[in-house]
Amino acid sequence: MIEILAVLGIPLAGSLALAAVGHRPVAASVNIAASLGTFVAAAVLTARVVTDGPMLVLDKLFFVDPFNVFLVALTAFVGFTTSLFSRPYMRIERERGKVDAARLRLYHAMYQLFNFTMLLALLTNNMGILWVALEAATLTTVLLVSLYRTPASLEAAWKYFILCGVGIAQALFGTILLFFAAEKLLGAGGGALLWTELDAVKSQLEPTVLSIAFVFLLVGYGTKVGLVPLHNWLPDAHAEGPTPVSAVLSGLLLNVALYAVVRCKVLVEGAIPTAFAKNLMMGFGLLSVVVAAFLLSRQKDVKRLFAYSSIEHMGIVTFAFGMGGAVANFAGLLHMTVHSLTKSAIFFAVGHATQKTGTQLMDGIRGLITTSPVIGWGLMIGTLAILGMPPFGVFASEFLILTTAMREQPWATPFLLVALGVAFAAVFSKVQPMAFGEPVAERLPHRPAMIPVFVHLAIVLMLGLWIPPFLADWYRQAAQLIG
Amino acid sequence: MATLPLYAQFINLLAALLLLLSFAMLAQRRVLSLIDLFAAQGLALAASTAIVAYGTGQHHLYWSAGLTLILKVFLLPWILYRLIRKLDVKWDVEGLINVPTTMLIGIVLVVFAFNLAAPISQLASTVTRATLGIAMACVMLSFLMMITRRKAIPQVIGFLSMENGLFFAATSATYGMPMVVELGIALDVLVGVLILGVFFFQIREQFDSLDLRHLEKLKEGE
Amino acid sequence: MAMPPDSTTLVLAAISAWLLIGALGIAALRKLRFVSRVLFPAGAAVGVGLAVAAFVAIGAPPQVAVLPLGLPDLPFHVRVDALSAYFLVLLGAAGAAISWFSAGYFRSSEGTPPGLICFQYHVFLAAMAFVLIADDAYAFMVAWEAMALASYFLVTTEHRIPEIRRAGFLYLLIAHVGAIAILLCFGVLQGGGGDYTFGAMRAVTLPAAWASVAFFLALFGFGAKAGLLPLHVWLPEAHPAAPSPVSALMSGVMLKTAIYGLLRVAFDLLHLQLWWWGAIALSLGLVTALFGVIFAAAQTDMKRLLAYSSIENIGIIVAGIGLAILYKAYDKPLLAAIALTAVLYHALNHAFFKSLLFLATGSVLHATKERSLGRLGGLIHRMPWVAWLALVGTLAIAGLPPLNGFVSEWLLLQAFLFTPTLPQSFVNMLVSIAAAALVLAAALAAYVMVKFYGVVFLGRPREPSLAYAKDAGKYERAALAALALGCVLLGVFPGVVIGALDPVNLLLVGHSTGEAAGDWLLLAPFGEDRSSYSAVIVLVVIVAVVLVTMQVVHRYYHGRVRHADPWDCGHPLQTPRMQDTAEGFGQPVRQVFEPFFRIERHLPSPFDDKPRYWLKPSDPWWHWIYLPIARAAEFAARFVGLIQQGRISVYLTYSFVTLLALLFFVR
Amino acid sequence: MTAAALLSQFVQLALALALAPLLVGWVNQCRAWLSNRSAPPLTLPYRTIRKLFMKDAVVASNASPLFRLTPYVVFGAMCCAAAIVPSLATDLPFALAADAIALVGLFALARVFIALAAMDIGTAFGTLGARREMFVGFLAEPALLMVLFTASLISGSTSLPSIVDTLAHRELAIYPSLALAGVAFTMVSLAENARIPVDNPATHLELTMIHEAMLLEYSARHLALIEWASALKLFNYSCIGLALFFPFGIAQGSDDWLAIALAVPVLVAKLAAGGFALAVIETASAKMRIFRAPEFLGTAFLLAVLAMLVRLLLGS
Repeated sequence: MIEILAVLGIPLAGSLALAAVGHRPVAASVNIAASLGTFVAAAVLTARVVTDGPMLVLDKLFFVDPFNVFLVALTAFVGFTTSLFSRPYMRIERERGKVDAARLRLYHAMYQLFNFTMLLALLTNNMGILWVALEAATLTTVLLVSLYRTPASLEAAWKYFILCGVGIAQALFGTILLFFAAEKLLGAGGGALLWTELDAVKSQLEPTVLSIAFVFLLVGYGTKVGLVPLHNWLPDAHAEGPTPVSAVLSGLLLNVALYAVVRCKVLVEGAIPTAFAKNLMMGFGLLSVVVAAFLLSRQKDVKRLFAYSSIEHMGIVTFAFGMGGAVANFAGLLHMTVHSLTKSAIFFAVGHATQKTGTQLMDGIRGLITTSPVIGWGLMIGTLAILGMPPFGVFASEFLILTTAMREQPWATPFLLVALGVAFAAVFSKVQPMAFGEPVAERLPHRPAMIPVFVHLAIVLMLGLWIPPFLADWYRQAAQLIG
Repeated sequence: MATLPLYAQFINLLAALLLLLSFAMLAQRRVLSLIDLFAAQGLALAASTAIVAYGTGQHHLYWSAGLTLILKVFLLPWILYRLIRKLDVKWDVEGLINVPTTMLIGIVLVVFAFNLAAPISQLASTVTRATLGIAMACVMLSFLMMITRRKAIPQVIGFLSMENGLFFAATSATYGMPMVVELGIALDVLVGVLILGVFFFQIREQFDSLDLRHLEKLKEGE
Repeated sequence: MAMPPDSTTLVLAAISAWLLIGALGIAALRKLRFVSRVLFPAGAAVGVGLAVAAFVAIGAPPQVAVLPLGLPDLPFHVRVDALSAYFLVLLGAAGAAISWFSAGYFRSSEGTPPGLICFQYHVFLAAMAFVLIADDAYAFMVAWEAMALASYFLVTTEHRIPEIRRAGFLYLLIAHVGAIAILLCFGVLQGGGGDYTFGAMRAVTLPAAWASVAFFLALFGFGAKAGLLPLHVWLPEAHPAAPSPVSALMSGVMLKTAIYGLLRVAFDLLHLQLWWWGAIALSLGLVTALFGVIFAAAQTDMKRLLAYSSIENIGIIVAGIGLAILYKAYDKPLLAAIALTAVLYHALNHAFFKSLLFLATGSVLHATKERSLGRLGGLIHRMPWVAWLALVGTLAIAGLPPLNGFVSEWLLLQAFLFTPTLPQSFVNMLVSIAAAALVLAAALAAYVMVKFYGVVFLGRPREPSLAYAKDAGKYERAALAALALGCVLLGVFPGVVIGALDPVNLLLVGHSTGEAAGDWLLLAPFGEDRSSYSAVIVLVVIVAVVLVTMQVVHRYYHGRVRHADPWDCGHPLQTPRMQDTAEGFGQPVRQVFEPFFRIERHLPSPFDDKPRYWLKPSDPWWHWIYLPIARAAEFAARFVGLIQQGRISVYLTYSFVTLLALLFFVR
Repeated sequence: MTAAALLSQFVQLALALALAPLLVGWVNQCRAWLSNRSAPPLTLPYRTIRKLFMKDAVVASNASPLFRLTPYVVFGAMCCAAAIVPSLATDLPFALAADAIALVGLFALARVFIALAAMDIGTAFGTLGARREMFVGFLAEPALLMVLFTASLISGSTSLPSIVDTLAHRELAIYPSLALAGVAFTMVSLAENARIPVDNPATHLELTMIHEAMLLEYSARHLALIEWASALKLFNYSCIGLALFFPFGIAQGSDDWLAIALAVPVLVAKLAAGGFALAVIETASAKMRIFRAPEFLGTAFLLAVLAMLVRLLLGS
């Protein structure tokens, strides 16, 4: 109870405070402090849930079960490490004149607010609030993406806003349909949008309505997840915003949107006896993986490259959740975790690399390992990890997903094989010369923040070799919940 | 149908009006008229919400109706008007597809939406269930409008009109969502429009125009 | 009396020791002396220990252990049985020699700091060892890919050179695609039980169709690592790019892990073998062998030549595996055991002589800074140690008695020949023709190795700078000598080796090669009256005749020698450039096998100021498979790229159409 | 392994060493007759060898020890082969050391050494010879093995004594496979022994020579050993051919002295006939261009494979 309030309150308060005081040198530290506070609160909340089991508080408004608490902890953690990274990064940006004090004020306030909306989306029990929070997350990130006010960033932000706005409007329609179906059973009072209540009666929900509702919800939230063909905003937004924002977009927002999809899927699965929802998710997931893999090979901008890689990985997770079952769900959850950690680590490294070379174009980035071994190795290892090279955790989840697919959905494996191969070729052929080769670089005015990169990668490495029992239990319970 | 209570008949009437307004917006070429139509749609929405509240005794819907009235009939159109005046936008709104074709596609969409909604409507407990199809049609028509418009402001109006359709679905088909959700949605819409307003200025500052053709630089195809 | 520690513990200890050495390397990143004089020799010692421990374990019953690592429901299972122990011996022995060589080889001028090389090198060793003992799919895959990664970084040591980066990329890409195939293979093998331990896979009875899928996925995946046609293209790129000890390790040992994997899947995890798998593997192996050796003949870079020769040897090994499968499927366990023995033996032999030759090229490379055969020559005078030790390797790889390469080829031919009429006449003929192809490959290998040795070490130096080449240092000499000794011993005492690896046959095909094979003097797997070979007698007779002749000649005639210029055939100008070049030496093979090559040729016209003839044979598989694939991928990417036109209306239309389509579908 | 067996082994080896130059002389003589020349004496090869042993060895100044070691190794390999090929008796102790396949390996060993030695001096002709020799080798070796395989299919053994035992004791039957294999074997032998039409042992014309090109730098005792080894090679090939296709008269067992004694004249007679046949072939055909050699040897290979398939199909 108090933990939930803390988890939500700290970022909200931080946001207001940062907005109120304006940009001071201390703002970045306040940002870090608020993120740290959130993380601590989330950790305490996690500990509480792990020991006491799920909780349902504040007039059933908030609900914490193993599924979302793990995402809360992850979100708070990556939010914290990103704030660590963003301090030197934004300082360098400011010194290079890309942002001014007013923008930094906006940046810090919105950063905290964005964290707040994501945590709210995760913690709420109300499908309506979930929608509201996701829409709010879109709004805050639109402002973050357009922070530089360059033509490209405006274009990206505009597309992001319109596409996600429209997309998420479909999700609202889906939510209304859900409400429409549930209201008959639960009454028009607040209960009909509460996930816990819906979950209890899901088998009695009207299948026709639910299947249509799921289409709207999937198209809606799927836009935010970045499922092909709804993904078009994603690379633009990732590439044009400040790198810390790209990191949280890729690492966190996509996860939260996928969380919403999965929550809906659980209800629909309960209501519809056929494999309708499964097939839909598998189809979208597979399409995303394949299309993203091919698009990867056409990239010239390093951040766009990794944005497409996020689409690919979200496709894999969606596919896994689509398959369902204990192993696939477990793998999907693991993949969400490791993808978010790895991808944000990559963006941290990429951020410093682009600052060091002054360009986001990959042709201009060369020989990082020679000029700046930490950044170069960070990028190299991160890339290998995200490409599913053992012993990193991404491989662990891909292992489970692929072997399960081979058993349950053998038709899908050729696509996965081709897509993973193409993606590997595309990404690695581009990252290799950036890390290796003849160096091109200038000095950075501040020391890069590489600790977050290596902390993330270390965790990912650990997850590939050894998943702590408590985490494993946690995944198992969550996988069970997803069904 | 004869047994339908009077208020329900009114609602159906307003629903038809909403649909008509959606078509009108789809066909409208001038920005200011578009805003007027949007305001009219808001008014119809507020009225229908109030009638539902009256007819079913769902008192929180009065709040919704009031909120709609303030937000969609006064506040948003006012903001848009101000924006247009400040931005000094040209009057005509070019579409990507010509109007008759758009209308034809619109009709097809309406048929599709009705067909889709028909089986669902049968299940509803509310008297105004038939309106679900209209709400869905409104959403789709707004979607179509967003697709066919080349300028930023009409696109945003399309977006808002879609919100109207959704809201109509929420009130008429289900007697309204819980209040806290509705407040949240309203807040989001408002903030969204404000942000978009800021955006218009920035876009115009950068591109000297609100034409979306300038926003086509980020792409993959050659 | 305390029980000796079981073999899993020992192997794990060796792996940990290697990892520890690697970690120390990171700690001493730029301390070259410490790394080369302490860490690499320590790694070699661990290798020796591993080989000894594993040798003991070959005959012992399987040992299993579970490590507290891995996935929650799938901790790392390890198991040392005869098969893994045999390959561990290979790894330990070859690895030890190569480590010892590395102690003298690595210098500060390499592109990567020595400590980092040490780290990558020992992780590579440890990963290979772990591949061999892994007993569940996850542990196997982790080790497998760690091996690929470590070797990738080793290959790209000189990463500033674009060709090396390209080679590294190609290598890792093919390895990764292969790994995915292996992964899917395991997915099939576990048969729906959801248990990924090899133990569970052994217990599963797959229907024939699924078993075939699993086998061919394994053949594809392991074939990609081994360099089976048409997945071999990375091999001639990556091996020359890597520092020589790494090439030796990759070619000598890493390729064998793929063979190990294929054996493990085909014989241990799959419970049935179908004859047509064997036929396909056999054909593929022989095509690979022929192709590899024909291309080796055309090479002008000494390491590329050796790389193609590795392809050839892998082809021979895979052909042997195919043969063993064929026999197993037709329920002829003795023949299967012989074929398998040949496979295992050849794997071991190849580890020795190919490591030896790669290391020798490393010494040559360090002494001359030259890899191109066209600029070498006459090194036997400057580098006698390397040259004479390399001669042993050359004769061994050329398959000449009484060295080791001959023994395994002999055994394989025996297995080919003693086909007591298999039930299908088609297979019968296939086997006969395969035998012919094998002989052709072996004969060509001799051709190639004469070219290699003759051009590098014999004749006159083709460049003046070669006169300053220095012989290898003492570490390098010792390592080369150890490997050469290995080649000789493996060649002279085949019976002992075959006796020692018999438990592997029992494990995989359930039949022993029998008593006759285990005699130290005589090798006669089917009995003396059918075929026999005794390297000892051959060696003794030849040596005796040589010694006696020398004695007689020198005693009864005079031993006077006069030195003079070579005979100039009446043409007074004789330059070293008039010797056959590598291109020239390969010319007959190119001519005979013209259709296999894609040749770019430049013939100078009579009016050229500086007439220069050159030709570039290129691998046709690039043009047949890889470039079309690359082009198709590019086309697909361009096509997919078209969907992203940057227009928001179009994007909205996608969303809208998706929505409508799905709604339509639902309805 | 009894002392008697060892003794008969040495008798066979000694006989081979002694008869080999004679065979060369005989062939040369037959060739001379057939081409209407006056024949050199039969003992010319012995005299040549003796003469060469007497001379001072001239070694190129940049020769490595490998160059000087090679004649001994080649000679040793050929002696080893001569000990193994059953020319007089079948059950010799050394015969076990190598079956047909290993025998081919021994020949290859000699070939590789001589090619390496030819490259050692670094003259254009040496490398040219080495290249051509290896070229002929890789074409001839598979064909030779195929021939041996065909024979081994009949007897179920690759061990030459067993093949001889089986073939010698069969009832008189027509083996079309053996006939084909015989033709192939003859072609291979011609190529392997540097005979017309592949090579010409009598020529030193630079553009066409193969075997002689490799020996240009050898002189005196080294050359003598190599010449002797070449003669032994011809002898060995002849004996293999005889063992495979005319196995009659070879003594069964190694301690039946009477049979061995009887085998000697039979062997000499058979060799004389074989040598004459060789001379006829050589006189009747013309030397081919070097790049016709693949066709020639390819034909041999094809015939050998055909022989094997015929054997598999017809069982005869």
